Amino acid sequence: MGGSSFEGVELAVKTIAETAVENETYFGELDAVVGDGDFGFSMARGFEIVISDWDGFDRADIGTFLKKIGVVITGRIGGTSGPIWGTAFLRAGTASAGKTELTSSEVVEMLRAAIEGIKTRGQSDLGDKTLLDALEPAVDALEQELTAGSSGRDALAAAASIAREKAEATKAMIAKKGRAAYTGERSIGTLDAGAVAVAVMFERLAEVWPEEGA
Amino acid sequence: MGGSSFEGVELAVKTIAETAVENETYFGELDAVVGDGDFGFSMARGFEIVISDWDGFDRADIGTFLKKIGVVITGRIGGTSGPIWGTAFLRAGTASAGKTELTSSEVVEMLRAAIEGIKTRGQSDLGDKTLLDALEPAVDALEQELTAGSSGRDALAAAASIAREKAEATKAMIAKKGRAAYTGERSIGTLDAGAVAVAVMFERLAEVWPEEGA
Amino acid sequence: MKKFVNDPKEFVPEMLQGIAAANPDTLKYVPEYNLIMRADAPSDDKVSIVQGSGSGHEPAHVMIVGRGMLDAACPGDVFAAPPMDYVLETTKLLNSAKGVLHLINNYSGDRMAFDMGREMAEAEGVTIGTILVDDDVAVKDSTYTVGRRGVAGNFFVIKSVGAASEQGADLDDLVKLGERVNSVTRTMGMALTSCTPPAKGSPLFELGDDEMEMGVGIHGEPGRRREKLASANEIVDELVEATASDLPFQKGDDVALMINGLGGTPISELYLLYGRAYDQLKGRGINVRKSYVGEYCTSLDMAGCSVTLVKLDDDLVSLLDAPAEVANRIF
Amino acid sequence: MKKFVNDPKEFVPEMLQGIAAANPDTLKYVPEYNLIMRADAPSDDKVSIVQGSGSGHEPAHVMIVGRGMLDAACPGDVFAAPPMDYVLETTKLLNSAKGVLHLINNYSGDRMAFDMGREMAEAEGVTIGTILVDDDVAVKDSTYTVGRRGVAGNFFVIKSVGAASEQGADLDDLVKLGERVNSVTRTMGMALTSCTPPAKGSPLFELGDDEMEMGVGIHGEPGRRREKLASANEIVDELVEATASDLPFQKGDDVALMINGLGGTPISELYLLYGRAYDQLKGRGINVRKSYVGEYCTSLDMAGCSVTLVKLDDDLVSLLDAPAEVANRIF
Ligand SMILES: Nc1ncnc2c1ncn2[C@@H]1O[C@H](COP(=O)(O)OP(=O)(O)O)[C@@H](O)[C@H]1O
Ligand SMILES: Nc1ncnc2c1ncn2[C@@H]1O[C@H](COP(=O)(O)OP(=O)(O)O)[C@@H](O)[C@H]1O
Ligand SMILES: [Mg+2]
Ligand SMILES: [Mg+2]
Ligand SMILES: [Mg+2]
Ligand SMILES: [Mg+2]
Repeated sequence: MGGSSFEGVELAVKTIAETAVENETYFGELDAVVGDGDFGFSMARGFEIVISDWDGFDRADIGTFLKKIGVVITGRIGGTSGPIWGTAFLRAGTASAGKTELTSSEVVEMLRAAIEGIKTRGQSDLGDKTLLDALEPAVDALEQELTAGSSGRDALAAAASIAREKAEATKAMIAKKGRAAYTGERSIGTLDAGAVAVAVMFERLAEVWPEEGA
Repeated sequence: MGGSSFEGVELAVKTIAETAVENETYFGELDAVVGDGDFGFSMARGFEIVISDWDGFDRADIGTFLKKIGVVITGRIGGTSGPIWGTAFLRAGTASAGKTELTSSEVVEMLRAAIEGIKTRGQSDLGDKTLLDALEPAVDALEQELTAGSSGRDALAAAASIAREKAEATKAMIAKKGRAAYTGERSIGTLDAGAVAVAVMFERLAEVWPEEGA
Repeated sequence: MKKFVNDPKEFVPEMLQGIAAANPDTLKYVPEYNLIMRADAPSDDKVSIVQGSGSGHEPAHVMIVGRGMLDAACPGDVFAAPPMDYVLETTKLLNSAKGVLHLINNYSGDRMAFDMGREMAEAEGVTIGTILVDDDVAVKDSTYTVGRRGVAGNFFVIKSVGAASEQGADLDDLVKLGERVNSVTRTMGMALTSCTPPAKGSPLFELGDDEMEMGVGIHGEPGRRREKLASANEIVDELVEATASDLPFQKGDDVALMINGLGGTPISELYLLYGRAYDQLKGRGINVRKSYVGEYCTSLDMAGCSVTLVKLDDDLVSLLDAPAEVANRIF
Repeated sequence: MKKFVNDPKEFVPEMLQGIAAANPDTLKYVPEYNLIMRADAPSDDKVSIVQGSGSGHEPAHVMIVGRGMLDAACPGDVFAAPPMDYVLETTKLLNSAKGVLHLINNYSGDRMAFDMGREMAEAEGVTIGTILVDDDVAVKDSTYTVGRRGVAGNFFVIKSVGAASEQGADLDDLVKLGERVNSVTRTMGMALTSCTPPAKGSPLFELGDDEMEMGVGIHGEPGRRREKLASANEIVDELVEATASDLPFQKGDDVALMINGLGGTPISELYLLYGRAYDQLKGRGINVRKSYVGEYCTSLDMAGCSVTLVKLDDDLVSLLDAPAEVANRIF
């Protein structure tokens, strides 16, 4: 079954953080094409704190833990990414308040809450050429797999390949949100940095997720 | 005999002016290596006026004519070249005051006066890596040839080859005057722009000077 | 990278330390929030005016904190709006009985950070007013829901509300004033070169020797379109046409004309551009009453410029003429 | 060439037209002599202060003409001292019963033009005083008979004699004052890039991506030596050491510290440099009493900086604090 223990949540967060830090330059280059190049730098500055302060976060329950992560992000990450990713973690924390482990449907609910948070904060939706265009389809895939009874690892693998596919698909889109939107038609032909970041993170998660679930 | 009629003086001035204008870029490049690159621009801006106002200059006598040229130069050419070349023409004008043609010895006296003017104005002398290092040897050669009875054309040819040789020799010198002096040892290995200009001018004069004298 | 940098991560803090060191009597630096604030702020007799924005636009905004201008600026990293916490903590630190005014250049990141910061500060009892600056005509408003960008024109909003706040104006009046000034301000910019963020170490985009980018913003993002490099006059004429025809500015209007340098263009060239812009406006019967030539809102080391026009009335002129004192100074 | 230019021959005149257009009430432009002068000059109650120099150093000197600074500036073409006639005619136009003060940066061309101009103006009955500025420590005085160059430090000479002349000081006193200020002023500059004169259209010298030029002047001429590109701190430390050890400046001295940009370096980087220079001086027990950060004397679009130190006393501080009004302004 594809639920998640507290360790599983920690593994997910740590993996996201490490991916952000290790890909600072790559994510920055992606944002530079039609954006302003700060995406990688912003994410790395915030998530490197998540890693350095790792042991100190209050782990009373999953919700508290995720909110603490959200606070670090809104405390250090600027640009659009701070509010976007910060809100995502805060909403996920609210959705998982009081819990010390999550069923597979609770995992999905939590991710849906994060997505809703991003949409409200960003006044954005599918089709705007943002990370949402990779994140939401990936979560849809995750849900399908989990309800079909796949293991967490298999579900993540499926989500990852969808995320990658959709991230690639942002190439054909015209940006309607974010810095890239200013270039209008000229944004066509370039990948959305946030969407690619989401894909890379899901791929890393699928790799590190233990066979026997976490 | 290698004296000079008024026409000869006019030919000489016109040739100098045309050379300055036609070599604006080249002279500028030479000055750019260890200087500030304005030599060509400065000379061209002044001598193009000499050409455009050509017919209007007072030709009461050679001295008056040369002083008028000097006034145009000090009126428009800046940098070091304005005072240097302006003084040269003014002193040459004083030396030829009242004359309507010049004997070969008067030609040499006039040129010596110009050289003295440059040295006083520039507080400079042979060996400072300036136009003097080409000009004075060239005038020495001119004098020798003329006293030996050579034609003006032959004398100019001799002066031109010496000027060229000495201009090339400035490469080995260290600049003690002018902008180039600030680079000290680093000025070694580069031609002095003013010296090269003098060489080019003598070469042009030797070409245009009529066989039968002018 | 031909820049003066140590560790790129320290670029912004080291710059802020320099500003503080150069203005010990008038400014205070709070490292935790990239915060440069007036040493004498907040005062309960005066609305506190706060600006965020990313770094890389200097002198905007950290070098225009001072009497008659901003009370505080809490920039984010280079080209990144400040984290929400910076906005929240700055707002709380600057809290005044007359309230706090948030000046926001219209970008998603800035708006989100200030929205979140405002919500939380208000929850803690701070009264907050907000002005959005969006003077950039290069962005076709209709097409993109993010709306127009706030660029060099923000100077005029800051200067006017800064002066009015010194005269004791209330928060609501300042918001109205700022919105009014923003509504009569138009800017269009262009780039001769890209710019190099310290952390990236290479230009954000490539521009050929014979190319220029028209309609750029102030974050090194590409502009409206790329064109063949043109003469100074051709460039000015296009920028003046774009700004003047947008409001539109009309025959007989009094205006402020700003030629803003984007960071790498020397002031000699900016004055050359000013001369042409002035003639063009004169030709249209538009009367330049106040002039601003120099760097006001830059994009790091980008060579380029922007033209800003502001429709003036006597009230606005007196606010622009009012005394002000900032780190960005000659003497 | 990534510059705003029309016909390169018109670069200087078009810039001067822009300055005049932006300051119609305070400045007058006389095209024949590239002359920018105070609209209210000359006055028989005040010594007229005149500066020449080449163009390409803006805001020096055409943009610092005004009350409390220069009465007139008659620059030559880019990097070329003015023709003698400009000096002569400007001096005659500015003639005052109290005399005319010539401020000359120490270069052969400038000295010759002013020598000739002075001779002829004096012959026409003008009383003239002369101050030579030579603050550049990069030039080893002994080795080269041309002596040290006048660079960014000239700002302090201009500001102090400008203020004193407004207070009615006589020509002789101004000459003494200017010489005194020059004698306690030291500058050293360096370049990260070359610069491009409009008429040349390409850089004056080539500098590799990993190279820098230490000890440059302000005319794009190469400097003392070429080095591997270093960190901002290493660069500042060398410039501070070179200037501080030259006078020398000692523990307990009060100084003015100027970080001058050479044209292509954004002010964000200049403040970063300031912070380091301030710390270095503090470490030496030298007390920075006044700060100047920005572009004061540039070399076209060169990326680079210079550090200037001035030993202060109370008299000098009050002259530096005195009001002044020039085209180079923020508001
Ligand atoms: N309004 C929005 N809603 C959701 N995601 C957004 C929005 N705007 C931008 N993004 C995402 O953020 C990424 C850029 O982040 P960042 O570089 O921090 O923003 P910026 O520099 O434009 O402020 C984009 O690639 C996109 O995926
Ligand atoms: N003191 C001097 N006396 C004579 N000639 C000089 C002197 N200084 C420079 N020159 C000549 O002038 C040339 C440079 O002229 P120019 O570029 O106008 O001077 P700058 O730009 O240094 O003011 C040099 O190549 C040299 O031949
Ligand atoms: Mg970005
Ligand atoms: Mg030269
Ligand atoms: Mg950004
Ligand atoms: Mg010169």
